[in-house]
Amino acid sequence: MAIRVENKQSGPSRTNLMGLTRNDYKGRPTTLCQGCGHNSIASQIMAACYENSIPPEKVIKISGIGCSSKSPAYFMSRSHGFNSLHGRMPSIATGAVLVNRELIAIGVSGDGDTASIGIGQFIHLLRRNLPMVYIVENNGVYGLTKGQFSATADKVQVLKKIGENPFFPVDVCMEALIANCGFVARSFAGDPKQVKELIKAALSFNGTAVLDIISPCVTFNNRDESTKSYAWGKEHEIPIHDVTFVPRYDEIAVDYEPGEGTEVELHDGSTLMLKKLEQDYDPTDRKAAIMLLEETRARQVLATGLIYINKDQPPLQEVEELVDTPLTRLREEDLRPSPESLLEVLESFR
Amino acid sequence: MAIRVENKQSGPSRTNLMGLTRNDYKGRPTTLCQGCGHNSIASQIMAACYENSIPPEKVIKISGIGCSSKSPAYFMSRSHGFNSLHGRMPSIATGAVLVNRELIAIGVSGDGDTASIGIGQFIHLLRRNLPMVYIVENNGVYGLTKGQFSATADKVQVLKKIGENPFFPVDVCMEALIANCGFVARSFAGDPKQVKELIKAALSFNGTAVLDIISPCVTFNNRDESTKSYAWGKEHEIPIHDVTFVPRYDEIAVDYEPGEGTEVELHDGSTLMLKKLEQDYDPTDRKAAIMLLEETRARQVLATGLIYINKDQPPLQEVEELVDTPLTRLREEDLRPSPESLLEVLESFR
Amino acid sequence: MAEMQIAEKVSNQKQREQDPIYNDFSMVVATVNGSGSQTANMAIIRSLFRMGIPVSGKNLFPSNIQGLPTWFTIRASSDGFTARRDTTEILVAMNVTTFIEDLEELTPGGVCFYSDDFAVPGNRNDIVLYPMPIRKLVKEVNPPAALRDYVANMVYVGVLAQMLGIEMEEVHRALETHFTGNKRPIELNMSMIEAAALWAEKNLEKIDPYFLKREDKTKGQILIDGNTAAALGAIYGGVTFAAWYPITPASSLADALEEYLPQLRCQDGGCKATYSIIQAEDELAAIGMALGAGWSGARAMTSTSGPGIALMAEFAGLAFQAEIPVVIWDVQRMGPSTGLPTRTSQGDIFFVRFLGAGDTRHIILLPGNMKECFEFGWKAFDIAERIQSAVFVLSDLDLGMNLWMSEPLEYPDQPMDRGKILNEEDLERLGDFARYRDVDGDGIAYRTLPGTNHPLAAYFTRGTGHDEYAIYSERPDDWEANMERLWRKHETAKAYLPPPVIEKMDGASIGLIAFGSTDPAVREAQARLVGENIRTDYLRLTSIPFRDEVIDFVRSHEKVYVIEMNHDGQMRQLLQLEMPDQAVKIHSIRKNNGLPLSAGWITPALLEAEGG
Amino acid sequence: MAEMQIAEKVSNQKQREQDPIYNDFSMVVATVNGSGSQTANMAIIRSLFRMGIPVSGKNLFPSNIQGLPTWFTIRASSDGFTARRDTTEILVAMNVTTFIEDLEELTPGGVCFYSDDFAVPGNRNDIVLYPMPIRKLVKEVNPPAALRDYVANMVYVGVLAQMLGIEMEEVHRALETHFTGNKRPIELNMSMIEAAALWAEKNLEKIDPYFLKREDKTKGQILIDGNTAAALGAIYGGVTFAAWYPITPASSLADALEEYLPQLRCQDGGCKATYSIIQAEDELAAIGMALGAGWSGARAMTSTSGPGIALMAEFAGLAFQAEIPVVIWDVQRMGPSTGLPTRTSQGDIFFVRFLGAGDTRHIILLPGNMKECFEFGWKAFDIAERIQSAVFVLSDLDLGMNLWMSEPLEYPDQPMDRGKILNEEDLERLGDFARYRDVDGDGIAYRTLPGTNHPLAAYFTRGTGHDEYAIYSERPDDWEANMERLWRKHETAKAYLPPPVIEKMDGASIGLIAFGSTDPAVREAQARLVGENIRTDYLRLTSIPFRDEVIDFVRSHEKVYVIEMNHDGQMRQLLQLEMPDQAVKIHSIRKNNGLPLSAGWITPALLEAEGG
Ligand SMILES: Cc1ncc(C[n+]2csc(CCOP(=O)(O)OP(=O)(O)O)c2C)c(N)n1
Ligand SMILES: Cc1ncc(C[n+]2csc(CCOP(=O)(O)OP(=O)(O)O)c2C)c(N)n1
Ligand code: SF4
Ligand code: SF4
Ligand SMILES: [Mg+2]
Ligand SMILES: [Mg+2]
Repeated sequence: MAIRVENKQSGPSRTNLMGLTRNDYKGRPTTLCQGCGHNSIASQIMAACYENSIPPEKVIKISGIGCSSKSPAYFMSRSHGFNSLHGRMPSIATGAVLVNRELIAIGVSGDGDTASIGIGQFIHLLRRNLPMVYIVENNGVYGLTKGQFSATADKVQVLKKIGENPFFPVDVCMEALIANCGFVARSFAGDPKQVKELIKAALSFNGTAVLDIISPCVTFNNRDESTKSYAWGKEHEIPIHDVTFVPRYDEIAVDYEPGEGTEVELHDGSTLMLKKLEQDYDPTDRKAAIMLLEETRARQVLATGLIYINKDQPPLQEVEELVDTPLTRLREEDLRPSPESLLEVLESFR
Repeated sequence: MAIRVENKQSGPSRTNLMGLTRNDYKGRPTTLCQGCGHNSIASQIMAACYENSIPPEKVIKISGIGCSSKSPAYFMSRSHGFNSLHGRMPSIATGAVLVNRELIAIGVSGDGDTASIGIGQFIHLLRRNLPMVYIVENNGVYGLTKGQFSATADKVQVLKKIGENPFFPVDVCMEALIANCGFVARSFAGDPKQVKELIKAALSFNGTAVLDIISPCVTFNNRDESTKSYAWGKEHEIPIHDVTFVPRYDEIAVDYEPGEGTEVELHDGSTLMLKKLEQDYDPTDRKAAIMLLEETRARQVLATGLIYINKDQPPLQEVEELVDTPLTRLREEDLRPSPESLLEVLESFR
Repeated sequence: MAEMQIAEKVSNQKQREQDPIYNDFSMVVATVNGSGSQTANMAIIRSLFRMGIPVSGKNLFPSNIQGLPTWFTIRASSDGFTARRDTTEILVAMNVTTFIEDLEELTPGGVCFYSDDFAVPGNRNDIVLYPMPIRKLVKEVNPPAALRDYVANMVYVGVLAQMLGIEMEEVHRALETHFTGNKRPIELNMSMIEAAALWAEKNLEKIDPYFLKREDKTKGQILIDGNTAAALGAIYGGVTFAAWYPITPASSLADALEEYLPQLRCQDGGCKATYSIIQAEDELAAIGMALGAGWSGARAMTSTSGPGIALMAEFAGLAFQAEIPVVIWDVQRMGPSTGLPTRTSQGDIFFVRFLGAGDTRHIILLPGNMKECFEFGWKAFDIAERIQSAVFVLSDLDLGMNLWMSEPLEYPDQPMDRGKILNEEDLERLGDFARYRDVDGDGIAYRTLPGTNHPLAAYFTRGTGHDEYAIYSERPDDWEANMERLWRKHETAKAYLPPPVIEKMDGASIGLIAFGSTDPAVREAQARLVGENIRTDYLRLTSIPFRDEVIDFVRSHEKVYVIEMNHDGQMRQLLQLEMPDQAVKIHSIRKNNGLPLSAGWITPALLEAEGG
Repeated sequence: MAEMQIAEKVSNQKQREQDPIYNDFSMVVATVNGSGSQTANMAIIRSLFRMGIPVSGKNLFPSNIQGLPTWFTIRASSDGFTARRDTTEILVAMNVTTFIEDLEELTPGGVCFYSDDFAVPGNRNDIVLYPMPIRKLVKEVNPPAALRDYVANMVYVGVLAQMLGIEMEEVHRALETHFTGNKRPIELNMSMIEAAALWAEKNLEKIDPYFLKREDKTKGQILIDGNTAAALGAIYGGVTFAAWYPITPASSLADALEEYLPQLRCQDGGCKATYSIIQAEDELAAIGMALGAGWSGARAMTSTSGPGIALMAEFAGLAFQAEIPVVIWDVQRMGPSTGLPTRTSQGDIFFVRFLGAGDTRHIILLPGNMKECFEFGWKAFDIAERIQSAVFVLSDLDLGMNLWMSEPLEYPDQPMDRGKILNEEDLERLGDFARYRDVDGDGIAYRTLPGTNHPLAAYFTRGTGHDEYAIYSERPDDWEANMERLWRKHETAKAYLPPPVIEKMDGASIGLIAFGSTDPAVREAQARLVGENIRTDYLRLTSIPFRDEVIDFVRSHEKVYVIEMNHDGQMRQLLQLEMPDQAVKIHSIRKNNGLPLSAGWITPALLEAEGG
């Protein structure tokens, strides 16, 4: 059975449930290189938001610094954006979202931005479980500064100018897993359908959702041997399941037999359907997830899909026990205690 | 059979192979609280260096900021020390050791210093595999700033002033493991013998050796329920093996039958003897190590010992292909190229 | 009796016929930290305060947790001078390791109460010595073993009460306050105090001139520290977000937020928070979070000290350039670098003013007392949101962590100023929105908050160059136009900043300029200088950039002295930069050794400068 | 032919009888970045240089990788003026998106070579237009498909060679240099160039006045960028450690280290490194590593730009306080914040000078040309080790990344100065070692290196207060004494800093002060001002703190103008602070829009200031 969602929303002149067209999700013209993986991911972000009928005005697009981090300018101009500092997007996100719990935060970062300068903020963001979509556009190099190794570069990776990378790569998904992140996915810019479905799922997850997306840098790191190239990805990608997102308001239409897949219900009532492919994989098993990463790294394959999901961890706004109203919308009466209360306090200092 | 090393060096008036007494390894009087775990670890550092006959002048003691980071002042006054900045000891170490490959670096840090502000530098240090001993004196709190939660505080941990910690702890050993660190150990300040043997082994390891030592803060985090308290440690410690270090120049004296333990030969020819206790544990198996940490965390026990060892990774000075002479000892002739060479270079700019 | 002998012996050598001195001394309690003397010291200071005697309490503590020398100074001053005093008239010696040194510092004619197991050196025949049989007295009262050391401190409370004349009832009330009515500890401590007082009455002969007596000079006043006042100010300023990382001497500001927010800002019965306080992983994250929150529309703040400020430099530049409101408290300690974490200084002025690469400049507020810590606590948000920039509040360890007598904190006299924000209706009406356009000619552009439900609302925030629509631009004219507007904006800011506090004196020949925690010392010095026939006008700075009143003050005086606690005379230099034509007449009086300034130092320094 | 028509048509409207102008124009090649025009531009500039014509090359590029407008400016100046010129006489238009705008900027009487598929607007009848049939010519030569776009750039090389008179032999040699003799690309590119030249010869009529002809004014000189010169300087200064993090415009400095170190500093046949270069994970780590290395005894450095400097603030303070030698290159770009990453500025002066909490102060070197980039490259280590402190070298994007003609770099004229280091024998002889004792009275204490094999060698390094033996101390007198020594030391430093470069002019009435990359523009302005009857003396600063020569220069002039590229006149302010009594006569001439300064801007600005 086909998924109806897709059909309903296709066609450029159509509108989504918000009454918006695809055009309403557009950004400014990209200034990235032609063919850059980041552009393809930006397209999928727009598609996911359009198809999920997310009001662009509720979205904030945040990023650090890098080619990847520029891309928020190239999607959804009707959303507030913040291209902040190199490696510091997590802290900006934390403040921005906590004070307005109704915002939907889409963070876009690079591998340099997240795994080199930013690994500390990344880990601490995950510990706090701030609700946001955190996309790492992973190309193994610093694109914007012209092609130096980043911390995710493979140990044997070779760059033209620089030679061979001698250091062990940071595995963004592994870091996320051991920081107890509740939504860990890996994908490939050359697999737009999967990217889109995963972004949709991430948007429905109430907690930090990490997507480590291999996003080739066509200018500095697209040689066939590079594990961050299109060619390598095409050849070595092994999806661990087939991912389909079904929004809350849609009938679930399953195109697999019982036992051939799992359904994960997300916080907002939508469902993620994970159809079994070659092997059985249970994305709710943290240890299995860790082992998957260990093994696929050793075997040098690109396992993609939803690697781990755990919906049972409270997001930060709940830990903080915030009022339901966004803090930014509280009025003076809510925020400034009464004159009498001050007199009482003063009494205690006498 | 008893280990002869121990016997030979006991007695305060004796000297080690360097002709030095235990006194020669002393530091200034401690200003830490009485009973602080850090003091006990400092004693074991002195003992290990004395017993391993390490010339104190070859040692550098480096640290960040915190009670733990102050402790280098309280051991081995004949070694250069550097109490640097909060969370930044790894970078200081990298520069200091690379330019003088003969130095033996002992780094002392706290859990706040390493896992909160310093997690980024920590991970990147490990990726580079700089030869040094990296001790985390882990007490789950910021001691020096009077008892706030650090990033290693347990999720349920309670502190008097602050209440319950809602966040998932950073596991220093797990971070080390997934950063591909070749020497990962965990110990407990209340188990001085094991601490000492592990430090000795770490000193003989040519690469970054991480020791995550639970080191109770008696002033701010020593309530019995705290997993960083003496009481909890005493009750829940489960050594994964019995650790004995045998220096290069000593006969190996095994006090166990074949099959009851493992011997690990270290880079300098000394040997680490790991006697099997309850379960079989193979510290050369990275996956097993990861699983051990996952499981003991879940079971809330304190598994101590050498969790992982891998001697086959080149240390940074080899990756950098440095000359054998410490760079700091090169003379002007070595460092300043000839006038002729400059003329040649200039020609290329014409 | 051994004790009496010593007191007797010394007294024999002294002019015991001195006139009594009432309510005017500086007392130092020398202990080791972590020994629990804080309760005792608080009991004393509170008692004096409630006896109507002006007091201040300053803790000189080491940068460790337990076992090192600590000195708590209580100054009683009938004249209301509460600055640090250079001389110590009364020493309570509880720390054997510093005993000799502490004795040496005692002023001739001074008094020493000491634990009777200390060996008294023979070289001070010009003081009065009172031994205290601490061990013996504690044994008599016999507190639980775990509390023994702690309760031992009450011995000196009792002895002092007896010998100086602290009213026992006030001591009791002080303990009630301290233990918020909790009976058990109150009784235990009181029994120790009473036993000690009784012992002193029986065994010590009063031969020193220092007495306390009830006055009426603290009525209506409060006793508070600056960090608590600042936190309260922020709360009454409607803080919705604070991120911080522990650091001395700023931590207690965040502690106070955590303490008071739940009780003052609970909503609907109190279980849900109208604020969020995050202990960040470091200062980079702390200010980043605050910036994110400020951008999103919160009243956002962070608090730190020198090393933390250093880590905030990059984000501070972003706040300036991207025009994001955020409040940053810098409770200054002694630098450079880690410096002396538990000593005070005013050394971050230059660093904070220019914090950020390029031509970054920051607004600075300079509270000089408890009322201003509170006032600037709320006002800083108004200014930050109005000007859309970072506002730094420079306090220091002395102001922040020590106890100050103060007029009651004043409830905000203005409604919150949220600055120029456009909402859905505004956008609909205007039909266009350019984030960085100077619509009003004051340099301040309008902003929208994320989440504003209008297709025109969004703009793209960045630290890079941009045009009026916030679109990236490398055009030279765009850059220049934006920078000019930013400067215009910071010119506008002056109107929103607190004015300096100016006090003129008839016949004044010179002007004094100071700021922050040195105020009491400056005032006391002024009084002393009058005695030396030097009359001074006094301007206390409360903000940077300098308002016109500051310029006028300098212009209208022939000579101006800038008194400050840093090595370089940083504020003097900033003033000189502002007024090159006045530069030569602006002089520096500066001292920076970790101790709060004293009139005893300022007065001769100024006399010397005037003489030379 | 269509092409001829346009050239003809325009020429009809112009005064084609103009005198020829030899070797004096500014040419802009407008392209998109990532299109490979760099080879073409380098070929042109090298050919001119080798024809003996003074040249400079400045690249105005966007902060992205591919597809945005980029302008490469080549200035040829028989008089040797190589600053940026405000006017463009020759435009090579290869970017259709900026074509109209580029045309507008062309000076009246100017010349435009353009791709013949661009639509020419009708509004410029005052210029000469030469179309280039790029597509057609490329098709004729038929390069491999992958190289097509790249080779297309050679068309303008060929056309320009023909029309301006660039010697074809020099073009060939330039390509040989560029491709280090690699035949295939040389031939391919030459065939394109020759085809284009031939086409131009046949089809274009020369109707503009601009010509090139061989001169003899570049003999012995080199053509280099400042980052390369700096890296070479560091290498000849014996750098043993460098840590860095990529950032525009500093990255190419580290690149040059990586490029030249292996060939210049190989030991015993070349396989082992006498240096270590680490690409750190960020700037905090980069400077931390450099500090660790400097402490350990290395000649250690790092290089970065504004945002990186911000992240280095805490460690910079530590270097000052703990007295650790380290060299930090700040290749300045436009700030505040991320600012304009690919535009030049001199805006970090204040920030760097006061980088660190408390009373931190830093030594700054200010190279003004390629020779000084090299010289300060090695000298910075000598100063850092002698003074035991951080030494910042402030370059900028223009100096660092653009091509400058220069006298050859000069081999160091002094042996390395490793400063005051005690070794084993020294310690044995002295019998005592106090790390922070001022033995010689110059404020500089002796240090030992880790690993020194003597029981007295060790000391404990910290950012906290300490006594002479480096032991932690909170004593007020220890703190003050150490700070006084540090200030004495920084006073001593002046003697080791490069002196300013002073050039006097007979009859000069005013003094100009400038520094860094603005030097050529200032000189050119000086020449122009002579034409306006204003004669000027000129002092070029090369270091901070200011040496006596600077003070004397200011004192001995009635009026001084400080010319700089930042918004606030930061250097002017530093000078005023140094000399309050001279403050009023120090004036500011400043411009900060991302473009290198030009004489065309300075001259009228100064004239106006003088008139007003
Ligand atoms: C503090 C700081 N240091 C350095 C830079 C320079 N810089 C800009 S982007 C970048 C790397 C970006 O790499 P990555 O995050 O992988 O993004 P990509 O360009 O590859 O998408 C660097 C180092 C900066 N902007 N800020
Ligand atoms: C940049 C900076 N921020 C904050 C501090 C204050 N500070 C000193 S020690 C410390 C925490 C130390 O905790 P930990 O590393 O766990 O050491 P412990 O005292 O527990 O041994 C902090 C936050 C500092 N010195 N520098
Ligand atoms: S340089 Fe690489 S990462 Fe950057 S835009 Fe181009 S292809 Fe993408
Ligand atoms: S406060 Fe805690 S960590 Fe610090 S010295 Fe005391 S016991 Fe140790
Ligand atoms: Mg990247
Ligand atoms: Mg700790």
